[in-house]
Amino acid sequence: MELDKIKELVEMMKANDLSELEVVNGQTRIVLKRGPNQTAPQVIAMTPALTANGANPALRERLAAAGPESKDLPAEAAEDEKWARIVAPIVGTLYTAPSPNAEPFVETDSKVEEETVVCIIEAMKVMNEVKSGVRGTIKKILVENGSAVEYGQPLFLIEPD
Amino acid sequence: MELDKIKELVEMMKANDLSELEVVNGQTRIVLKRGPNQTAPQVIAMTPALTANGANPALRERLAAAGPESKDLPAEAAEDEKWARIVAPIVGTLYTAPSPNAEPFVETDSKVEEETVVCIIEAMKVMNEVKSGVRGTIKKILVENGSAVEYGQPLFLIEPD
Amino acid sequence: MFSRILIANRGEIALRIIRACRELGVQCVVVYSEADRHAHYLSLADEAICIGPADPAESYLNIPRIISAAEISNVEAIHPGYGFLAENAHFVEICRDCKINFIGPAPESMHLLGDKVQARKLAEKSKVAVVPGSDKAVANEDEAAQLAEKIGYPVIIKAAAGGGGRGMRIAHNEMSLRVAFHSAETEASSAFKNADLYLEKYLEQSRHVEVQVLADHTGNTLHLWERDCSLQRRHQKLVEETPSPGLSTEVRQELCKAAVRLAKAAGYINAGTFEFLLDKNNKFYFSEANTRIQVEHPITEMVTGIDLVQWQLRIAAGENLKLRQKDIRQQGSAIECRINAEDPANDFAPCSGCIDRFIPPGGFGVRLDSHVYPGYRISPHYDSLIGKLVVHKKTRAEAIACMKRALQEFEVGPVKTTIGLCREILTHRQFVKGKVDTGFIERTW
Amino acid sequence: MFSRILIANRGEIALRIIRACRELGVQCVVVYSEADRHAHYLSLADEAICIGPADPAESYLNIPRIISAAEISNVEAIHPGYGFLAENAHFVEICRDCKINFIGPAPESMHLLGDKVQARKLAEKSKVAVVPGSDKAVANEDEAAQLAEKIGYPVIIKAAAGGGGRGMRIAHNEMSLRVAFHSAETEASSAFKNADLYLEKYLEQSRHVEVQVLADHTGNTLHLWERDCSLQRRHQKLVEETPSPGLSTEVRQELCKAAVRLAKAAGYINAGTFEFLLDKNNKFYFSEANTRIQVEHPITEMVTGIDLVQWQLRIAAGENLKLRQKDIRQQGSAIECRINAEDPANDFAPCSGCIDRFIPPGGFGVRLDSHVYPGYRISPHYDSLIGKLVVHKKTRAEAIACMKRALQEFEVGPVKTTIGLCREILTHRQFVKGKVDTGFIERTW
Repeated sequence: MELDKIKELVEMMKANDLSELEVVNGQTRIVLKRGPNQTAPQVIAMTPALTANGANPALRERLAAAGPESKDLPAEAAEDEKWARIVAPIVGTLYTAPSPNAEPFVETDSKVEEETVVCIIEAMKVMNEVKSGVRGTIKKILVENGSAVEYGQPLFLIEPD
Repeated sequence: MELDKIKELVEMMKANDLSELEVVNGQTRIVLKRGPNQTAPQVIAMTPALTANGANPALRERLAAAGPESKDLPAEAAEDEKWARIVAPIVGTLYTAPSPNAEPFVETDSKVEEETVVCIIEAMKVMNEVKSGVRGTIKKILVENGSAVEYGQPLFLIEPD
Repeated sequence: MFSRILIANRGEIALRIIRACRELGVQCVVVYSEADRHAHYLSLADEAICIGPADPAESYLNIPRIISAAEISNVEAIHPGYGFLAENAHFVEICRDCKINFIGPAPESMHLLGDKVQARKLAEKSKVAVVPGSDKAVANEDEAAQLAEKIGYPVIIKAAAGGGGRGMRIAHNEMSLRVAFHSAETEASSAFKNADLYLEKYLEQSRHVEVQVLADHTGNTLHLWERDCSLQRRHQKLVEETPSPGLSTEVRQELCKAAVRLAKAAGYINAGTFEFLLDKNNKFYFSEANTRIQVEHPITEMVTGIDLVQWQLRIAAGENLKLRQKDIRQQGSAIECRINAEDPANDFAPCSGCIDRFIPPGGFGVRLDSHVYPGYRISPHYDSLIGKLVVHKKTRAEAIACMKRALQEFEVGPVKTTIGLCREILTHRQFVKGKVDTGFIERTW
Repeated sequence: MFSRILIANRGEIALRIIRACRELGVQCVVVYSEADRHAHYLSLADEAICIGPADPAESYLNIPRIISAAEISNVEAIHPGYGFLAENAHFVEICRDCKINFIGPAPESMHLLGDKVQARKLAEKSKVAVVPGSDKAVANEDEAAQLAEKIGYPVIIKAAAGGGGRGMRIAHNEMSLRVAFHSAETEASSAFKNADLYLEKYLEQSRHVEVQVLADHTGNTLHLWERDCSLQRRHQKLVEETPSPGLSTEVRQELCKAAVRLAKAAGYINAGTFEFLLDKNNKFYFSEANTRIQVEHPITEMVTGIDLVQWQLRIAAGENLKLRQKDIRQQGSAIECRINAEDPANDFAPCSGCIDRFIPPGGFGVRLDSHVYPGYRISPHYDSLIGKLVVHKKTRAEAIACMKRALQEFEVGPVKTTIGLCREILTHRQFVKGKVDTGFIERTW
């Protein structure tokens, strides 16, 4: 094994942010590991989900799914990654329309301005308007009318202009 | 594997923030690990020492030092690695000579055959002869006359013929 | 009993309340800030709701967010734990307005006991001695100096709304009093939004002894004996024990009865603690009341066998104490060591970061209350308590031996902790003799 | 008291003994095999000596190596733990010859009680009922068949020198008896180097109830009440509790007195256990004696507050029991779950390998005796016990609630464990009602 070859492998690891590399070639075996705390190479958005195996798997799933850094499905992740998110600024009950019989504030493919109200979150009987904050097109609505949302929970995916 | 080559690998690890490196090439195996806080990599000889931080640091040191697969000092490690070891086959009190006033069985640079008695270990009043098992030259005596030895403890380093 | 409650706290006390809920069969919802998102105890609750970012003002101290979380999670009651909103009477009033039970006393008792000046008046009415001092907030520096002259130095300045040692200053002469007055005023004002200060004689070489009380809605008010918390560093408790080695049987009885009188006078309901100072002559003075569960409650649980947090829930749900005073026995001796992620070699600076190594002690006589596990990250936003190590044995000598071996087993790294200091304390001749006072740690280390 | 002892065991019981030594101020030296070289508990001893390779025959069961370790480490006594050499009377005799104290009974009592046929005779002399069966070793298959016909099927075949379920077989008819006889003979011969078998009536739907005894050199022989160990799988205990929910106060008293009579008749000194079967009609029969500390001893410690391992050392060192029988109270209810690294889905095959995740439960009422920590490697050479989870509460219902939540908190991975099965057991209607027998687990799971 030449040193040059190892050097090249190391460069490649760095460039591609690999944390571990193993090469076996006949009698030769090379193992390289990088970074003190990384156990796996970073790909897309890594969700440090709860590793717990405790009382309520349902909660764990919910937590894992609801976290602002999480994704619904790995397959969708790559696509969703392109879009910005509108997240809940407070904890409360979300309404997608100003009143039960009214039209929703926004729908998929709605064009929104930064100041456009996209939903309301009720907390302690106060209706808090949530504004888009971004100019663009709503691509996906992640929550249902009347559902409870927690702080930081993604509500809409938006394609910025 | 030349020392220079190892030095180069170490430098490379440092420069590239590698945490671990293993190269196996035929009979040669090199393992290098770098801790997050260590500036210089440690040469690790296969067996992790006790990581404990408990009651008695002295014992921990003793355990770490006495293990058959451990080394006294990293600097000596590379040199000692070349030599074979004669280890204690039983736990007991070691004598380097057949009687208090006799000459020792072996000394540094003694030539030994496989059947040469190198020391005696007393256990339950029985004197057990320990044979070299290897033909070669005694390079280092690791224990003192009359000391207690545990199973597997390295007693002698020997350069096989 | 409630079917579902919200836990408005974090860390070890959140886990403590989760445990009580599980054993009672009560569902629990725990709120958390973004900094605690990955904490393992969240998975032990029935639900966990993120209420805001790490900053406590935006999460654990934020009343609207906590009430909103309670509303969406459909709970019947809120347990505040200790710290954060636990002694905030305004929060208790809002809970009442929102028809959510608050697991603790009524806001009226909290107001009364939370204000140190009012609490002193209550004590005097209840024939419980108080330390000589001001009967109301001291108006200014000059008034403070005048009063100090009257009662004699040293004196201690305290924030009327304070707790946990914040806003406290000791002065040995007029000059240091004037300096201390200003800094205490600033600290109290920023920490409690109330700059009121009061002043009392500082009792040197006194012990801190407090009495645990439980009271139900029928007025059945019981004490669960005392805790000795003399081992403090900058008014922060470090080692607590029960029974107090500094009390005779007579003084113990008197002290505990005094606490019950105070609780009754305040119309107190639920678990509470009445703190006293015991001077060199075994005379005790009421110091302050804590209208919540306390960090050191486990030692009382160990010697009485009574689960205080379960009783907090029961009383709040309207259940009455089935116990009588004579059923509550103080069996054996219990000690608690607070394990904080602090560096004793660096003036006890809090350590944050990841806990890689965490090997807790176990075996006979050992209880550990900790939310920590290998891989836990200590957030710099909250207090540095990572665990409470408690032992319970038949005698004080056996409890000390047990605590020493448990501390020896306890491995935490790489962050620095108070484990080593606790070992030194447990080994110290003065501690072993039971002859310590509130100044012991600062004089010795 | 001894100043220095040797611990001739490994795993959780070695750690248990280290803890007792630390609290008594006795130095301890622990032996270990190469497989246990990196076990964390070794660092808690004052010294650790490697005595051989992983194979127990070359290490923990090897008398010369252990005696030699005791000699070089200059100890006054050896604690054998349980298993390995703990009930080997020959080892005790060698210790005596070498002038090393053995922490346990004299070899004579061990011989007497270790042989099941002699033990039966002792029981009859002491007016303690024994299960109908053979009075001596059964000579051969035909004799066994004849006897079985007389006492009635089902019958159980046991190795005279056996223990821990090995060499045991149940037969419901003559054919199965003949098959069972052969396999039991082979097993007994290889496991205990003694092929002697005896036979007794198999009591269906019986409970396994045992009595803890402590006796000093003056003949002061006390019981520490009973343990109910009916929850077994293939004669391996899984969940134990005290008090036994199957005993009336009268039967409990009778049973405990019977154990004391047996201990006295055997001249027993130190800690020991007398096992009984309790049939459907609450009649009890002496089954066998265990002349050592038992795995499930912690539940007795919890309800009596008495440290059994410390008393083993004290008695062996010549100290006398200061207790009288009436001082030993059974307070509250304690349960132990054995956490084994076994895969219940794969016929309880032992799992070896590295334990990466280990988050133990804690809090009020919970005790954990475990030598495991994250990174611990389970060796395939030894038993699969990785921890004993014990709870202690005022009532059985509270103890069950506490155990359930503790099991829920307990995270071990990636190896499979009995945690899940224990949770199912604790939740099972029959267990909650206290209506289980030794066949319950096998019938239900």
